[in-house]
Amino acid sequence: MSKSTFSITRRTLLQGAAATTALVAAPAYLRAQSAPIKVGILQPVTGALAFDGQQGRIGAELAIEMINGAGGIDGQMIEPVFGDARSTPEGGTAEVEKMQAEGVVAIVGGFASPICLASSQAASRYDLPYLVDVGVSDQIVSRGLTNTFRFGPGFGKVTQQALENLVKINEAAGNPAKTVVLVHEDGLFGSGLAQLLQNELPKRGFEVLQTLAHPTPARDMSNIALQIRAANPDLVIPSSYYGEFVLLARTMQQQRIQPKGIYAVLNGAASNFRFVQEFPDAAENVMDCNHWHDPRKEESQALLERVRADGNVWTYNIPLNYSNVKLLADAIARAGSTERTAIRDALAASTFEDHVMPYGPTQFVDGQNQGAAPVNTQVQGGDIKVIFPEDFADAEAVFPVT
Amino acid sequence: MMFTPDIVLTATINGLMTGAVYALIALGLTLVYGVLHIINFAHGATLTAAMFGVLVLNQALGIDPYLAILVLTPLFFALGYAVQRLVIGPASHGEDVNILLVTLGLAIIIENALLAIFRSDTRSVDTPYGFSVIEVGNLFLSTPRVIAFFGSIAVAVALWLVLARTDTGKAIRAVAKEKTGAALVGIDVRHVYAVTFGLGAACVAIAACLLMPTFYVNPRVGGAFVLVAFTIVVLGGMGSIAGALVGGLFIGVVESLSGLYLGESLGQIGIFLIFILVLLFRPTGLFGAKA
Amino acid sequence: MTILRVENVTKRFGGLVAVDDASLSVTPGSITGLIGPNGAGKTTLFTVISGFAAPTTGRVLFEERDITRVEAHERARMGIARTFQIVQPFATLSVVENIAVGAFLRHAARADALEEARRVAAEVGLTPMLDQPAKALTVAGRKRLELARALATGPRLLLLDEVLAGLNPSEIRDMIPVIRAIRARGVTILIVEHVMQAVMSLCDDIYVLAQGKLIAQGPPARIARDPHVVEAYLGHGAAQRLQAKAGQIGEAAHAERA
Amino acid sequence: MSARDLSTGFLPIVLVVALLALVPLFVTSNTILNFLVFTLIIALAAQGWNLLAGYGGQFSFGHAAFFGTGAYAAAILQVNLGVNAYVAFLVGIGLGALVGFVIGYLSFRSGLKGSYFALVTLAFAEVLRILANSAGFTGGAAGILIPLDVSAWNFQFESRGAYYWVALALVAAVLVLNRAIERARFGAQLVAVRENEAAARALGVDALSVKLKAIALSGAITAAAGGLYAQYFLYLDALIAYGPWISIEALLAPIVGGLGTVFGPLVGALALHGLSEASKLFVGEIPGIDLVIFGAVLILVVAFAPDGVMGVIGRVRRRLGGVSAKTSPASAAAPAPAPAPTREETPA
Repeated sequence: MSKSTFSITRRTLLQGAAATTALVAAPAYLRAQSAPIKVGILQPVTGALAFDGQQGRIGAELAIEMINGAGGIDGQMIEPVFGDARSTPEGGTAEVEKMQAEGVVAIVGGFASPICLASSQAASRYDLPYLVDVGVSDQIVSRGLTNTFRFGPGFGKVTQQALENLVKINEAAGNPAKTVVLVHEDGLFGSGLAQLLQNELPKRGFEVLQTLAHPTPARDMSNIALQIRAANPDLVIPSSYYGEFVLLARTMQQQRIQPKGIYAVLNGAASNFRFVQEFPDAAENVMDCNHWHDPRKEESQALLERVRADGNVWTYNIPLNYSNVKLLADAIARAGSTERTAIRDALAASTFEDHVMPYGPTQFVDGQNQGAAPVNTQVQGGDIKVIFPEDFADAEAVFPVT
Repeated sequence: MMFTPDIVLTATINGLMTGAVYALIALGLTLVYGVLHIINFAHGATLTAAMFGVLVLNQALGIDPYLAILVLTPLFFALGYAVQRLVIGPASHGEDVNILLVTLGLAIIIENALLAIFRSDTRSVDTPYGFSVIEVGNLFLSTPRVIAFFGSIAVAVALWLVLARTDTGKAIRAVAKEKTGAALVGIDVRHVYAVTFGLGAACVAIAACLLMPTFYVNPRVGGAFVLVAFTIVVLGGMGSIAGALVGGLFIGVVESLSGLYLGESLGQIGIFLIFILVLLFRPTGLFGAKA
Repeated sequence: MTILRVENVTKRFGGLVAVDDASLSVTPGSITGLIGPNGAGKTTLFTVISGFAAPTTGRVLFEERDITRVEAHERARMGIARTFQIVQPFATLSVVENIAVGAFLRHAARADALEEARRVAAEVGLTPMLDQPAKALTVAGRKRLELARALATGPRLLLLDEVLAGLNPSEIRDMIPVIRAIRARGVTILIVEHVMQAVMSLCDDIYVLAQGKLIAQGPPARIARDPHVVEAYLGHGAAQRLQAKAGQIGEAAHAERA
Repeated sequence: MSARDLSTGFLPIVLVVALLALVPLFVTSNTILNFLVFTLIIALAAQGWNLLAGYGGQFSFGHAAFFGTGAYAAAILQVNLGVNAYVAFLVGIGLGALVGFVIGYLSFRSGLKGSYFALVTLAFAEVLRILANSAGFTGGAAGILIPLDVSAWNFQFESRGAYYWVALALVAAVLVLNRAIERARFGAQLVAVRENEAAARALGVDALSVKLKAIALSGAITAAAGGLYAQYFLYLDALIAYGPWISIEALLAPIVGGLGTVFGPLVGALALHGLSEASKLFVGEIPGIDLVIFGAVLILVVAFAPDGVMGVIGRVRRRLGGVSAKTSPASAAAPAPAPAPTREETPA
């Protein structure tokens, strides 16, 4: 084992001593209190995923600010150790090594699945707890790595939920939608989702008229819009990143393509306020099944306002990372120690409720939080509202639109 | 898969409109290639920079993207001129490998400087005409894209006239043909190189202004256009202005139709296959001049 | 017996006929010249013989084998070496390494190839420059290097493309014995040349090409007198000077060979 | 041993490799070891590129085609077909050579060189990337994950040091191979083709076959780097395997280190990655600034050390009198940068 692990163990022992014999060990106790707890905040802040990385970092920073402002974890401050994964798996791995050398007690983040896969694996060499913030690939939690936890939902969960919610929303409106066109980017999210929907939608009474894949970045989405217009479906289900969806939505508006609904899944833009602000007409009434904060919680509203006050855009990366850091802090507090295995066990056993996501208390099985699920949002009146499930909804669905 | 003639027609028109902008981006690349015989790796980053230029002018000063042409074209010409004269030229010692490396270095600098300044958000410009359409029969043609189409062709023609008619244009063509000979008859080769680079950058600036009303910008957006611009340059014959224009329109249509029939993702392969086949069987380009 | 025979070779570039139905043959052990005014098609014919271009029609035979479709490097293997009019040294390699590239054709091991290269370098007078970079050589040096590289391939037929062009008279005087010595050890030489006096003094047999057609053939003395050649190429003044000279040198050459 | 053998012999390789092999005994920091392993993988990919471009003068912009093939072969054979990791690795190397041969055969037969060759290789790599992204057996867009199962039998090691030694051994093998090629007929012919193809052909060099051998060998070496990447990171997708990033890494390292020199790729990879880490270290948290510095330094290197780090070393050594200027240019080991690739072709 490396030297740094040894020193952490030693410090933990000192802490234990401080707790039991506080009087005698007062100097040690003071030292323990002043030493901050280092937490690795790993995000791709440069490269192709830089935007998401920056957003994730904002969420983590705000959580740390909040926790430290409230006195830290039992008096110990959290000190973030920022790492830039450079949007590549090897970049993430290198940062994990650095964070390990700096003595972090756990790592939060990764964003993209490839980065999360490589980084959590690198962290597992040191039993370093790794909290995946977004990475939805189901391979992340199926490898038997005991150090890896995912607070948010995985791909299988998201797609299954997207399908179920769609059926329910459609039923509630009296089944107006019968025909569907799927539009998806040809990466991990889009292709997998399209395949699943293609298989499952017909079983639930929908007819899939066409499945249109496009690359990222796409320079032109007019052909996609054209084919949608030709197929004239009741429902368009797009799963794309920001730029492509914006192009598509704008083109659809321009070409006066008005399906009964646009039901996006894990979409880069439909739950992005920048899109809503820049193109309010194109965005209006677009639904999305995605990660989103629980709008009914006061803390999430405060967080949202804080982010806006700082002049930043609100995206789901922020509440996810914010919640992850809080979840970690809770585990460290309950572990009563910064020892890795203790934190890991505390995470595995956690029933943490004090986060801003619509998940309920956490419950980890093989590293996956069972309560995690996406929700349905809809752009309404220039705002993004949660419309489903009802437990978390702050608005009614507008469907069918026409 | 069968499509109605309507769709095929619309897709073809879409392809032509996209292709014209591709052509404009390829113009700068092919011009630089024709004269300096190098592949300018910083071309995509220059496009990105120009698109941010449009964004900043629009958001800070309220300047319309089309009016921004008047600001950005001379600005980017000057920047291109200066960069070639002060950085690429001196740093590369005339070695082509070095020019390649220097332009690669420039691309890295530009892209990441933009990232540092603007962050990596995807941004768009909202214009009053952003959603307006021209109705032709039952086709809706996006007004900004129609403008981009004619604008690009106008620039290509203008560039061709500059090369054919002006003294500078003649000097550029002389250097492109025979550097040493041109130097012997008193042409300042370094000046011509820099002017060529400036023209390339100016083309890209205009392309940025024409693109922005319908597209978005982030620090990496230029990369999406660079590969396709390479393809067009090769297809049209490296260094050929007319080739770039025809090649751009052709690629636009091929991309659009293969996207329609093969799906957008595999449609990309169509472009590269054409690219490979042209290189293998007719490396001087389909529309290019004789060797 | 001929070592090289060109039969009715025609080479067209689009509408332009560069070589029109040319036939020639080269006797083993001879130095044969190919001359003609600029644009006569000499270089094209040379290119066809060396395998760097295929004739439109006609055949090229080496030691009675049809090599018309044989690639250039294969011809080198068979024993035909060529030089280039515009010297083509491997600029970043040293002189000895340049020559060794040729020597590697018949010597697989580096040591053997280098040894052969040094031997050939001595033959053409490059020994003092062995370790210099090729690009540091003078024009005359580069011409010798061109010759040395070709020789190092161990040819039976050596095709020389204007090896004397660009040299000053004293350099030409130095070069002529080198070429003679190569022939003396049994290498047949076909030489395309512009420097008339040298051609007249070196060659046993001369072919004259004008506008793509062979217009004359024969020993130097006869060529210098041939009215077609004088008309098409030499001009009357030059012809007279050459006739006088060819008489002496031709005899000397014959004497030497005997 | 003569002075000349010092610059062209095997001794420097033995010394450098021996020195590098000692690193894990003194460096326990996994941060550094991880950095070195990744850098060695890049160096290996770059060695492949250097063989074709540095020695053979054929500039490829698409070495990702080989890297990705090696990587995917390693992963797919293990995951989908249960093949032993080492066998998969070797098959990947073979496939890399095959892809090299096919691309080479198509392009060289058509007489492509210079920028045309560069662009066609770029296109081949992109085609492979798109295909890998849409095919099923590559895991498509979701990528492919080699199950974590640490054991030497699976080509997975507990310690970063073991990976380091494996990577170093491969790099060392290619160093030796490179040196041997330099001293062999093949090397002389390869350099001759680079310098002047027509002249080489006139001297009996079968230029096509020499170039094909070079690109197949080059593909094999870069595929080995891909296979190693797969074994080290255990995850691949189309962008990692066939993306342009690796094509650029593979060409930057030798050019910065010294084109067509044995040590160029290794030195260049260490210098570039070192620079990248250093610039990351010295600037604050503003994303992108470190890469701006990286780009600027790259330009400065080109401006002030145009023949690469090895060129600078050579010049310093000559100035110090270690090797006389008379003997060193004689070696094929340190030619100046190849003549411009774009210059030879016929302009349109």
